[in-house]
Amino acid sequence: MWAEITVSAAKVAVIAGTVLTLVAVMEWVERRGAAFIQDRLGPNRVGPFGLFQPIVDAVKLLFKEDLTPANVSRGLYLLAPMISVSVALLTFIVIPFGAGKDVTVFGVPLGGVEVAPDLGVGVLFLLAIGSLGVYGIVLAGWSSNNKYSLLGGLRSSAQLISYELSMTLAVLGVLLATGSLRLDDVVARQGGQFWFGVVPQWNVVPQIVGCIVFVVAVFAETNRLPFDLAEAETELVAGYHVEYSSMKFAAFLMSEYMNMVTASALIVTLFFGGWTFPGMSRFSGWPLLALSLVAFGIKLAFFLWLFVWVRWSLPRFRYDQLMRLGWKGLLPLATLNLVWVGVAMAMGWIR
Amino acid sequence: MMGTAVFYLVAVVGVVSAIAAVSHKNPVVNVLSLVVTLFCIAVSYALLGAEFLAAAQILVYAGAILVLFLFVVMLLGAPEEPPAGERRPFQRAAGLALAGITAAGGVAVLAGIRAAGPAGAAQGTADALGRLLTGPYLFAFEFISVLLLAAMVGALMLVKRKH
Amino acid sequence: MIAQYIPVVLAFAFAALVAVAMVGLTAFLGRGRLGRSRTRDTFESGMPLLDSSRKRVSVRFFVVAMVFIVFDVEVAFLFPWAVSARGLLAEGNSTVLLDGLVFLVLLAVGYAYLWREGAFDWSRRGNES
Amino acid sequence: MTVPISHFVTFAAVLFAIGAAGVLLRRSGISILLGIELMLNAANLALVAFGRQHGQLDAQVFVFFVMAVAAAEVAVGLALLVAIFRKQRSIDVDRLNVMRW
Repeated sequence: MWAEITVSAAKVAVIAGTVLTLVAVMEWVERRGAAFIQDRLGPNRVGPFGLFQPIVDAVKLLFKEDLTPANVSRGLYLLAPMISVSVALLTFIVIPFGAGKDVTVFGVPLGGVEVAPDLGVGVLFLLAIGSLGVYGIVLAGWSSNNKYSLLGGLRSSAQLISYELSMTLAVLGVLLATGSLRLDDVVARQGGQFWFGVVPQWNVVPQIVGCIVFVVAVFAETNRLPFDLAEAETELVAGYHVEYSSMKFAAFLMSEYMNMVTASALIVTLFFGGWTFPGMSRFSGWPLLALSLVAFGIKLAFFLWLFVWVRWSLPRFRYDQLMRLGWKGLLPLATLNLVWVGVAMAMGWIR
Repeated sequence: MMGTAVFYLVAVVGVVSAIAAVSHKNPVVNVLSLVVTLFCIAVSYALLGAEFLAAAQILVYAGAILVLFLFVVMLLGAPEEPPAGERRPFQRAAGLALAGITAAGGVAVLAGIRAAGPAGAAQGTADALGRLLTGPYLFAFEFISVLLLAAMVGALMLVKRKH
Repeated sequence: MIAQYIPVVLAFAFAALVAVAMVGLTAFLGRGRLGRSRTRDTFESGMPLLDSSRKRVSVRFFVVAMVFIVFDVEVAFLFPWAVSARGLLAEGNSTVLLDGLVFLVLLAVGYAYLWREGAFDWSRRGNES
Repeated sequence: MTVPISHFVTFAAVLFAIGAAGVLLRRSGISILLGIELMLNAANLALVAFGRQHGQLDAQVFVFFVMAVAAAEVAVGLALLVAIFRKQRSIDVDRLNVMRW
């Protein structure tokens, strides 16, 4: 009992610590990447290639004057960033980052590099908790008692709930093909086998439409450009977090980056085979675990870079365009994908 | 024993936030307190072995229905409770009495079932529920779609501005 | 089976800890210099605050949220179906996919109605409050 | 699990009574709808608890249907409130005593 709890706690600490480190790295990648795309240098003073910039930023934000504006609803104003961070920290506990079903630590089965491998509701936990993220935004907007904040918060929450449907429907396509809510099973079904001997049996091949819908929807869910209507500096100054400063502001920023990591990991897991890699049947135990982490890391890095790449390449949507894309474009496409998976299963094309 | 501790914690938090949900003056606080209560109920579902229902509770109730409530509160500019002017005192007393009777009735019912303990251990997994939904409850499953369609049409007609 | 929730409880505790730590640390480390009234004003692009910011907002947000909860419930009903369909198909229940299809068609009827009524057209006149 | 089923049902009964008190005592339409939601959820919890007692899953399917019905109820109920607010500039249910306007 206590051994299991210790292993679980260690997994929470290690995985959450890794994600939080990734957040810092991503902040650096984002700024250097932006500079690279815009043909300038970016942060390059602190440490080699400016690598320590995120640390300096964090320290600066920690020591900033802790302002609470005069007219806010104090309790809700403090609660909002806490909700955002908590939700972001909870969503990745069901994602399998690596193999390790056959590995034991101090006699306790590790159960994979995943915080909650036995959770029966699997990806549904992620979707359910993720849907609570709306509260952080809408409360930040409302409690700030600022017109920009209110509009930004409402816009953003309407955007989140609009794209949540398409995202969930795209996930349903994968679940229908898998027959399980657990992401472990989703990964297991995609690994090891090949079509025509070369194409790995990733879900992206039969469900390319679902994959595209999902990627677009998570871009909107993470409030990233081209969907960062909530911030829209040119019209709403900074949207729902305009009244936030110091670490409270950083909380929103960090949850955005954590959501980005979770979203990328989810894309990899659902559509790109998760931690599986060619030739993995030759390994087992710790070597398999290490190699699977590398494989996952490479795939994850690609999608994280995609987030940065898209951000500095595409202009922002107008709000009516955003709503039109979500409701009239993605939603029918996601439904069609679901129907297609059903038909393919009935015909025996997907086994 | 961990489950026991969690249940009593959740029960206390749930009741306290439920009281806040119906009694606080600020409607935003009302809605948020109800979110907490519904979350506590979801944990109770999980403890009762209804894991899918627990997730669905958070997804549907906390993640959707109460967001709509919050939007309406903001849509109406967070209206405060109107001052208790015209309402007669006996109405308030009658309301409290009715609530009391309800509680007493609940407890009275409880006295009858106290003897039995946890019997079956049927797990409410998504798979098990899906088999019931597409089996004996197929008609209701399809009909839910019609019900929601009707609700959607009705609600849209109500809020539409006529020109 | 309760054991499956141990990591979840731990994760909740950890998330709450981090959230409180972030807000608490900045309150602790960033003390001092508080109370200069101008810096605590609501930001309105440098203008002095003219009126309350708790405005009533457009009813279109309500329409979006309303449509969302209806579809969200329908999607929630699709989860058990999707998860059990594969197993049922393997057991020889050939109509299970048809059940889901009928459900989706009924959903599509509602969707078509909303489209025609302009519930998805953000900028169309007649929808706003 | 060592918590007796009756404790779950007690929890449900208390929540139901609180919800009922909210519906009966509050005058703002939003609070009344919130109270109804609370009552529905309390009933759901009792249903799940009893279903557990009998080792059956049918109760959980019922609860699932109740959730859908609650969603429909909320959508229409809140739409009504919005419509009423437009006419009356108030959501005080005590002032809803005209048959037409």
